[in-house]
Order: sequence, then C-alpha cells, then structure tokens
Amino acid sequence: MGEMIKPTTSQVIQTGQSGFATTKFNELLAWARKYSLFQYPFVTACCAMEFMSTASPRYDLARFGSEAPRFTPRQADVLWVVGTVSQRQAPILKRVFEQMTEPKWVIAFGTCASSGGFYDNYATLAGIDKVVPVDIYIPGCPPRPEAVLDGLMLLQDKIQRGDKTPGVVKPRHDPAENLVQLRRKTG
Amino acid sequence: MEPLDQEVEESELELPSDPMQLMMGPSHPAMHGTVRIAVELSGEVVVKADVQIGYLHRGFEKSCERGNWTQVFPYVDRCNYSSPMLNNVGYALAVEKLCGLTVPDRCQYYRVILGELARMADHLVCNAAMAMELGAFTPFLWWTRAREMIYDLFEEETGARVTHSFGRIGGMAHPPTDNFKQHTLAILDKVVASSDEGISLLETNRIFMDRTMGVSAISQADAIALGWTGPCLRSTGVPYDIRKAHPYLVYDRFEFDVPVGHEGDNYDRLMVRAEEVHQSARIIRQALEQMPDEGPINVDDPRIVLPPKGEVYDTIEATIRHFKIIMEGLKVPAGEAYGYTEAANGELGFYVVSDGSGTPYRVRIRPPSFALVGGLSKLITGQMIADIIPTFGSMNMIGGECDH
Amino acid sequence: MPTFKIDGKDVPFEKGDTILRAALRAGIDIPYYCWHPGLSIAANCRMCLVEILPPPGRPPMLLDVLELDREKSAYVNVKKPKLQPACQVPAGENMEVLSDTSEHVLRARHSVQEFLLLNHPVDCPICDQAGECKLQDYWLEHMKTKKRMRDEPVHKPKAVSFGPTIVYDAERCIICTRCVRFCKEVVKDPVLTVRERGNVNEIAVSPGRELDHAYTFMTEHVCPVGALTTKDFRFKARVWFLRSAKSICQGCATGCNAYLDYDPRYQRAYRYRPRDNEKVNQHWMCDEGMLSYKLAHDDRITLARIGGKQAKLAKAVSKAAELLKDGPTDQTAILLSAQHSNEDNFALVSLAKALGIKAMFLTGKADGEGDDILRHVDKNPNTAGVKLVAAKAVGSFDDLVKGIEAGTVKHVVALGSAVPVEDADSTLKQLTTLVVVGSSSSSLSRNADVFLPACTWAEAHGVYVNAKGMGQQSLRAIAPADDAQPGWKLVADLAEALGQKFAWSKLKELRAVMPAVKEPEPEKPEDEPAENADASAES
Amino acid sequence: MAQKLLDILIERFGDSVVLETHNHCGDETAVIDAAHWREVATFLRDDPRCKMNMLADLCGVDRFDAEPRFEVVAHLNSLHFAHRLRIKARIGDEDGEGALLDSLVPVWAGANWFERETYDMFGIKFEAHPDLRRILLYEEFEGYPLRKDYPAAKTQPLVPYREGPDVLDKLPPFGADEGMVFGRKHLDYVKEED
Repeated sequence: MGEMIKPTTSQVIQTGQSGFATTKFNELLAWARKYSLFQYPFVTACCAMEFMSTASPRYDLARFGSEAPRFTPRQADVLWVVGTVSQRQAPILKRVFEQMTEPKWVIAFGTCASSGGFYDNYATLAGIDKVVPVDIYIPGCPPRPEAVLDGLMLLQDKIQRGDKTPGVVKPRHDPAENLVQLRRKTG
Repeated sequence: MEPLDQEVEESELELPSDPMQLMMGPSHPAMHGTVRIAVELSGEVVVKADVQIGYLHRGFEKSCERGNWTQVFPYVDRCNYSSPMLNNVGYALAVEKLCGLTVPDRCQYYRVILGELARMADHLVCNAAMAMELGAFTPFLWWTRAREMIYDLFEEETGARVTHSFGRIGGMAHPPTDNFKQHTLAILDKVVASSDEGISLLETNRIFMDRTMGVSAISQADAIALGWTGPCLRSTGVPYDIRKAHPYLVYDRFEFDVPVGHEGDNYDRLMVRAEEVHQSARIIRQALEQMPDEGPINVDDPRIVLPPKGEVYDTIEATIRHFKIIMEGLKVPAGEAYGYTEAANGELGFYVVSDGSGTPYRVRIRPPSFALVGGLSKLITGQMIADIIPTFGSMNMIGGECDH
Repeated sequence: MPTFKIDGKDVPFEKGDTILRAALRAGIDIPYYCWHPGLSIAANCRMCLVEILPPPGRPPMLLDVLELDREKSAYVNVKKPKLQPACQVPAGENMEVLSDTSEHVLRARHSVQEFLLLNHPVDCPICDQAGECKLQDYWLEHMKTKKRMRDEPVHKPKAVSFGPTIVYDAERCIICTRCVRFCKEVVKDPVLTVRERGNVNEIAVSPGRELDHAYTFMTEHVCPVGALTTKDFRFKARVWFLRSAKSICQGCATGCNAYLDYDPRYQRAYRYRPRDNEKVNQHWMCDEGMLSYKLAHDDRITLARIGGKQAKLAKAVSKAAELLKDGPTDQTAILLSAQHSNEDNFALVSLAKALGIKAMFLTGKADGEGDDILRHVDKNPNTAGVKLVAAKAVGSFDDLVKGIEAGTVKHVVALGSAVPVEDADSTLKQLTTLVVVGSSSSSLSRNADVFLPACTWAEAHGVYVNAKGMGQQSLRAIAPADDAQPGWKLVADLAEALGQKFAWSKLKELRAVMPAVKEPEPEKPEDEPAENADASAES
Repeated sequence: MAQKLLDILIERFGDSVVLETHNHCGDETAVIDAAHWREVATFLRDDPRCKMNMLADLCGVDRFDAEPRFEVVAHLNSLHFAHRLRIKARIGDEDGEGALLDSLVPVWAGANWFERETYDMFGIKFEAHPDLRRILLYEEFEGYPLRKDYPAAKTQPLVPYREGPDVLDKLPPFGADEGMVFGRKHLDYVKEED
C-alpha cells in the first residue's frame, strides 16, 4: 500500500537492435494512459489553494501529462476531490463520479477528502470513500504540492501495473526515525 | 450568409420565449468555492437569481464548542483559507478582549506584518482568479508565483504554507525567526512589482475594461444596507476601513491610505484590491522599522501561555502547567465579547461567549463574504449570464467562511 | 449564629467549628491536603495556614526569622506573624482571620506547595490522578513559579502492591496520612502507618498484613494525590475524558450515593466515586460497591431473544403477548426484582393489576455478609422499593418455587436477572411460559421463552429505596446498548400488545402515578462541606 | 460615545423595553423586550444621534438551561459615528418551541441571510421574513445543529454509504479516540427527566 515500484521505460517497451520495439498491448495502453490523464478538479475547499500552486508554474503539474482539465466528467479520467465534502455535497460528488467513463480513477486530495479530517461532526462526510471508491489518498491539511505530485506519480505507477488496490502517499522516510537519531546525537 | 428577408424588422423576427431556468453549480468549473445559482434567463439576461450556499458547511461553530479555546485556531485557519493568518489574529484578539489581555508590543507588530502579508496573498489570489475567469491567464500565473513567495515566507515563519494555526491566545506560537525582517523586505518589492505587472496587462486592456466596467455596479446605500464591508464596500466610494475607523493592534501608528472606487463595479473592485496590495506593503515597511528586535512575544501568565518544552520534560512544575492548559484548556472569564478586525474581504467578527470553563460556550464567526454573497443575487440580476462568473470572482467568496 | 471575619468578610459558624469548616461552608476557599471532613484533624500538610490577628489590646504572636536581603545580599532578622492551621483552630466570636489578603499566608502556601513538589517525580503523563490532582490545582492557584531546586530528587519505591486492590507510589506521596487515618478511624483496622522521617518517609503496611479490609478503595479515594491507585482503575482511562452521573450504588440495600464515571466516546462506565451524603454513606463506599459499576457491562444481553434465539424487539414483544394471552390468570404470576428500580417494578405491578394477576413474587440476589459501617446483608438495592410499589404482600422466590412444583403457577412474567438460589433451572424449566425482562444473563434468561432486553441502572433514570426507606434517584449515565430499553417501557409495550393501555407513556407521567416515596435526599448535606465539591458540579 | 447610546435607548423606551444593559469588555449591550425588537432597531437606524446604518452581524445563542432559552444577538454599526451597539432579545421555551421574533429585513436588507442562518442553526423563526428557508443545511436535515442538545457527531447522510470490505479497512481506523476530544465540558446536555 503506497509503495512505488517505478518501471523503467525499457520494462514497458523492449527496443530491439534493428530499430523496432516490442511490448504487450495492455502495457502500451497503460503507458499511454498514465501520461495523458485528463483531470476533473472537484474543488471545494482549502486544498484548492495548494491545488492552484500545484498547477501553477512552480510545481507544474503539466510535467506529468495531466494538466489538461476537463470540466465535464464525461471526458475526464481522474477525479481530483480537493477539499472537504459535506453531507450536502456528497450526492453531487457521487453523480459526478458516475458520469465519468471507464477507465476512471479517484484521488482524495487532503485529509478531509480522505477521512473527513477533524471535521468530525454533523455536517461533514467522513471521507469520500464512503461514497465513491478512492485510488489514491493524499494526506495533509492541505498536502504540500510535493506530496500531490508524489500521489500523481503513485497513481501513474498503479495504472502501469494495473494495480487496483488503493494507495496512500507516505513520507519517503520515517520522520520519527530521524528524531530518534537526533535525540541520540544530542545526548 | 444573407438574411432571409431584409424588409422584415428585427422585432418581427423575435419569437416569444419563456424565461429559461438554469442551475449553475454547485460543481461548476468556474465556481471556485462551491455555490449554486439558480438563474432565470430571458435570452442572455438574468431576470431572477437565487444564490444557494452551504455546500461547504463544515459545522465550524459546533466543532468549536467541543474542544478548548486554543483548539479553535485550526478551525479559523480553514475558514478563510486564502488568508488564514488574518483569521488567526482576529480570533486571538476576540478572546484576548474577553480575557482583558494585551499582547506585548513585539507580538503586535508581528501580527500586523504577518496579517498584511496574508492580505496581499488573498488579494492576489482573488484578482488572479477573477482575471483568469475573463480569459486573462497570464496574470494568474504571475500572481500565483508572487503568492508562492509569500507562502515561502510563511513556511519559514510558521512551518506551514497555507494553514498555519500560528496564533495563540496571548501571543503567537513562536517568536519571529532571525532573518524575518530581511526576508520580508526581500520579497516585498518582488510581490508588489509582480502585482503591478499583472495589473498593467489589465487596467487599460480594452476587452477587460468592456467586460468589467459598469458591470454589476452597486450603489453606496445598497452596499451599506447589505452589510458589505472591505474592498467591495470601498469600491463604491465609502472609505470605511476598520483599521482606520476602530484601530486595533498598532494600526494607529502607521500611515496608509484607504483606496476607494466610485462605480462599485467589477473593475473598481479589482483595482481597489490592487491598490491595497500597495498599502499593505507600505504598512509592512513601517512595521518592520518600528518592530523591536528583542522582547517577549507572549504575555507572561502561567495560566495562559504554555511553558517551554524543555522544562516540561524535566520539572514537575512545568509539567503541571502544561497539563492544566492542555487538558483543561485555559480558563476564559465568563462573559461575551465581539472582536472585529479588517480581514481581506472586510469585517471579520468573532462573537465569543464563555461560561468560565476551558471550553467555548459559543464561538460565532461573522464572515465578511457571507454578507457579500448575500447581495450577489441583487448584483447579477439584469446582467448578462456571462458576467455572473467575473462578478462572483470579484466578490471573492470564500466557501469556508461563507458557509461556516 | 455567631460570626467571625475572614479577610473582612463576616462568616457565620457554629460552636466547635474550625475556621476551615466555617469558611468552606461560607464558600470561601482555603486550600488543604490532609484535612478531610470525615476524618480526624492531623494538620500536617500546613497548606491551610492562615494569619489570625490578635484580639484588641493583645500583642501579635511574632516569630524571629532570617530573610535574605537582596540589596545587602545578606540574611537579616525580621519578625513574622505566627501562622496557624485553619483546619485545627476553632473559630471564635469576632475572630479576625486573614487568608488571601495576607502576603505572609500567600508566601506560606507558595512555600508549602514548593516543598511538596520538591521531590515529586514528573509523573503526570502516567499518573491516574492527573486531572483531579490537588497538587496540580494548587500549583496553579497558589504557586505558579518554576522549580528552583537543581538537585536530583529523592527516590523512593514506586508501584508497591499494598494488597489485592491498591498500589502505592512513595515518590508521589505527600504523607498527608489521610489513608492511615481512614483505616484507623473508619474501618477500625489500623493496617497502614507512616515509616521513616523527613523527605524519605513513606506509608507502609503493618508487617505480616496486607491492605485487604472491605474498604480499601476508600484509601485511594481519600488520597489527594496519585500516591495510592486502584489496580482496577489503573491505566484504564484519563479522568478528563470522563463525565460523571449522579448514581446509586447497586451493591447492597444501603444505597450509597455515588458518581458513576463514564467515557462518553465509548459509552462505557469506568468507576464509582462516593458522593457525600451524611444521611446515607457520609463520604464512603465499600469495595464491593465500588466494583459494582461492572454490572453495567458484565454478561449483558442487549438483544431480544425468543426461545434463546436473537430476534427483533417488536417481534419478541408480540410473541410474548401471544404466549401470555392463553394463560389463565390464576395460573400466571409476576416476579418482581429487587435489582430493578421502582419504575420497572411498578410497571409490572400495574400490568398484573390490568390482567388481574394476583400472584406476586420477589427475586434478587441472595443475602451476603454485612457490617455495621456500610455494608448491608441484603445485596439488593431496591427490596424496600418493591415492597412499596407492590402495595401488598409479595411472596419470596422460594414461594414461587413451591408454587411451580405444586403446579399452581404455569406462566411467569419475570423482571430482573438475579435469583437468590444456586440453580433454579430445573424449576424454571417446568414453566409453560416464562417471559423475562432483564438486563444480563442468569438462569432466568437461560430458561426464558421470550427475553426482552432492559436497561441497567446506568442506562436509565430510576428511583431506588434503600433499607432505611429513603427514595433516591439514580440518573442515567450511558446510552442504552443496542436494543435495550428501560424496563418500564418494555412492560408498557407488552401491556399494549396484550390490549392493555396504560395511562402513562412518559417517565414523568409514570412517576406521577407511582406510589410516592420519601423525596431524594440532597446530594450535599448542609452541615458538611463536600470533599469533592468540584465533582458534584460536574454531573 | 456608545454609553450615550444606551442612555438614549433607555430615555426613549424606558425599562419596560430595555430590560438590562451592560458594557462588558467595552461592548455596550442592551437586552430588548422581544415584542419591541423591530421598533427599537428602526429607531436606532433612523435616530440622528444613532444612525446605526449597518447590521454587522445577527446570530443566535442557546442558553441551554435558561428561560427563555434562546438569545438573538445583533451587532449594529454606524459608519457615521463609528460607534457600535449590541442588542439582544430572549425568546423560546425550554424545548425551543415558540421561538419567534420580528424580522429585521425591512430595516436592514442584509438581515435576510443572517436570519435565515439563525433559523437554520437554531430553529428560531422570524416573522415577516421574505423567504425563511434553510440556508447552510439541506431541506432533508432534521433538527437544528447548534442547539446544545443536538449531538455534534450525529450525521444525516443524503446518500447511502458504500458497503464492502475495502471501504474502511484500507486505512488505519479513524476511531472515536482519533476524532475530537470530548469531556472537557463537564456539563452533559441531557434533560434530567429523560
């Protein structure tokens, strides 16, 4: 869960000596898919700020071939659920998801979308996975753009491997571990 | 192609038509912030509009009644997420008003500077979004870049880019970092320059002017009656700014102007915001000069401020102090207070009621954009449907605070 | 009523009152550790020191002390008034006492608090007392300063087992000797004592003994700090997450007043705390009673059953009704329960009246051992109450058994989950119909044709009448589990299914028609300052 | 300045209407008899000495065990004199029934949404309000969340939640103890008599 196995292009496409390449059809398809993800931004709340940052030049979502936003779900591959989804919003989210065409993926952007976060009350949906299936959870309130990119790469990886199990973006190294070392150093 | 019959007058060509019902939102691509507008159109003209909010109602006020007073800060952060620091400061001031606290001078300046930075970021975002909705994508990119600079500064100071939860009752979470002043000065010019650069693309741009000038204008009287405040009110020519009218923190020690418009249309709203970026920069410069480099950030009161962590681990006294504040919450004297500050969108009020315990009895937020959006339907009625989106953008409706 | 002055305020007192007692009654807060309203006065914590002005015309009582003069950076001779413990000095007519207004007193409190914390370990994070600890409260009220000592604190034994129920931590102990005095004076079993002197002294169990009398939990309860903790509550919950409900102990017929502490997140009860009531239990409870909170969760049955199989509640009620319909009323009996509240029993009695059932019997726990302090032989909280609401002679459980053996009783509507005999299965099996309204599993529930899940006392409001005939109300703490409902409600549903509509449907209405008992006693007796006044504010 | 406002009010209406006044924390407050709510508001807006031309805020407060139970609190602001005033009205019985107050929409147009919100959150009705609908919550929602006896965590979902093993197992459980902390407030909002 959340581990990333990066396939090099050569795994996907074996290039032969005399200028031709062989691959498996579904791998080629997956390879094509993962680099042309059309997104539907379902932007509700605070995370929108970081979503803007991620899309803007500094972090440049476009590098991953997924900048093109499609404002009708019918043309979108990835549903970015960015921000808190309230009970009142839940039916709309469900409907948007149902309007998307297969293959489709859902990214829960931020803690609220993943679990409801600390809005543990009458108004808020405790995680969109109560309503729609989620492929990638990106924790953070809001998550840093780096984490978002990490989540996108994780999704691409899963698409390549045809892996349907949901994943969570985790820190690449355990922060606590460093803390321990720090303690040891200081005494 | 040729018209069918040149003799026929236009009026005869027109067919009788019923008004068309149209639902915009709540998940409309251009509706940043989730709102739903049920419009009734005749042709392209809006004859009736019902603005429905609440799609981002997260039970802010109920949640506040469950933690302790300090635990409200993360919630207020997320009320106005494009300028959280202003909310932090606003809430802290309201509670301190109830406690009868005054934070040290250094902290006051610190709050002013961080708050103004947040205001600049907020205005940049708002203008960027509005410009983008009119097809001007370049300013959006430039202004987001400028905002990134501010975010970096915030990250350095508070550790978080967007939601800082940096305010504390009786002070701030940390004192300023060593390079705070020079870093702030360093980005200040860049941000202002970038803002101007973007504006220069818009202010005399024919398309932009045609799309915004005289569009969704509102009269002073209406704006006041609707409870409008902030840039939107000032754009109608009312020079009302809480920083001037009821100075809080140390705003009375700075000199800055209150920019006003005259039409109260989209163009003015944008320009007022653009000018306020300059004024904020002015305030920050003065504040940086006056701000003392030494001195405490927090009030000196063991019942309110947490002890240093090191002591908490070592001595029982500090542990007890930590426990008392964290587990029971700091006790706020019973009573009620309404603290109001000038947030990026206008008057941000916090009406706090305490029963003397460590838990808030009632925390009421008076979000500026709630009143603004309340006037939206009045604004867009009679306008073209295409103008709804830029008008909506110029209001800067922030879902979090508007829907509580 | 004679009065004296504290900080210039007039305080009435009765003959023999100490200053502290009078002050607390007047709502003036004087800090104290070792004093306890139910125990003798030791005056050894020195926290309640106050300055007493000399009578007019008399010289003040002064002490010579050395004080550090910061300018001269030398110790100089100064005179200070002799402070006296408010818990010990009896109040006198027109006495003038300075408490919060005298800086000598404030300094004394500050110093006492500082000394008490001198060797205190940094234990709050792992201490069960944290959150209700007097050391914590008084630090904030009377000290507010950092630690000055830079030395290694004195180390003493930790987690010493004093017996089957109590663990002792010497480092946290402030030697207020409350526990010692409690064992000596209340239980009359002086098993605890103080050993050593100065800052190495500690509480010890007398050689060859364990702290194992019937009131060990009280030693933990009187402990103002975290030195004594019960093995039962230890590391189970954090007190600031708990809330308290005014409850009545279910252990025996004494009906001790208590707070039931529960966690609202898990809807789970965690402990009992005695609630001061001079008329019933003063400040105490017995171990048996303190542990009776477990009945709220132990082997509960929270879903309806038909012939031992789980079923929907509504279905079970109608099933019960049809089973009872064809039973001739002269062969039907109702079995009241001394374990249940007046409301439940009254509902069943009125059902009997409505159906014309004559035979009434009473069940409950068998008698146990008692003593002359609190524990009653009758281990049921509401025997008197049942007798009251039944308003006629009620047969014992043995009578019921006889009746069943003789075949005069074939159908029984039973309340409760306890039977006074070891094994009633063989008898109960002979019944044609057994409808049980109960909360936990017992031979009744095992043999029930229909079982209706009732709330325990912790899940519903109820009135209990103790052996003295005092009616006392126990308030709901946790929410009913699963399908459980108040017993009286279930009986009412049953009656409705049988075509009998009661006049009442709400608790208010029911209580209006229920035979009146003596009004519940006030939680806090007037003439006693409450030891846990803050707690009584909680619920 | 604002203290003068209170004097003006008392002098104009008397103690039968202005039930009590205080200026705790420097916020001048007048508790108005509910029957004269709109009358007082209109006066405050029009009187040349007051000119409270802006309704800054209007909200409700649930004083759970007080009688009357609810407070409607309005914060007024004058752009002319830059002075402020808080007026309150107390309404509603212990079960929250019969909470009815004159609407201020005729006085300040901005009151419209604030009153809708107050109705939405507390169930306080406003007489002669143009359209008193729920504003933040949905029509299907039962009860009024900001009342103290509404359990904070009680949701009323519009769509059925998904079933199946993958729904909750795939993340660390978000149990009760990982949500908000409870129990600081030792006051339990359950009526004693059931």
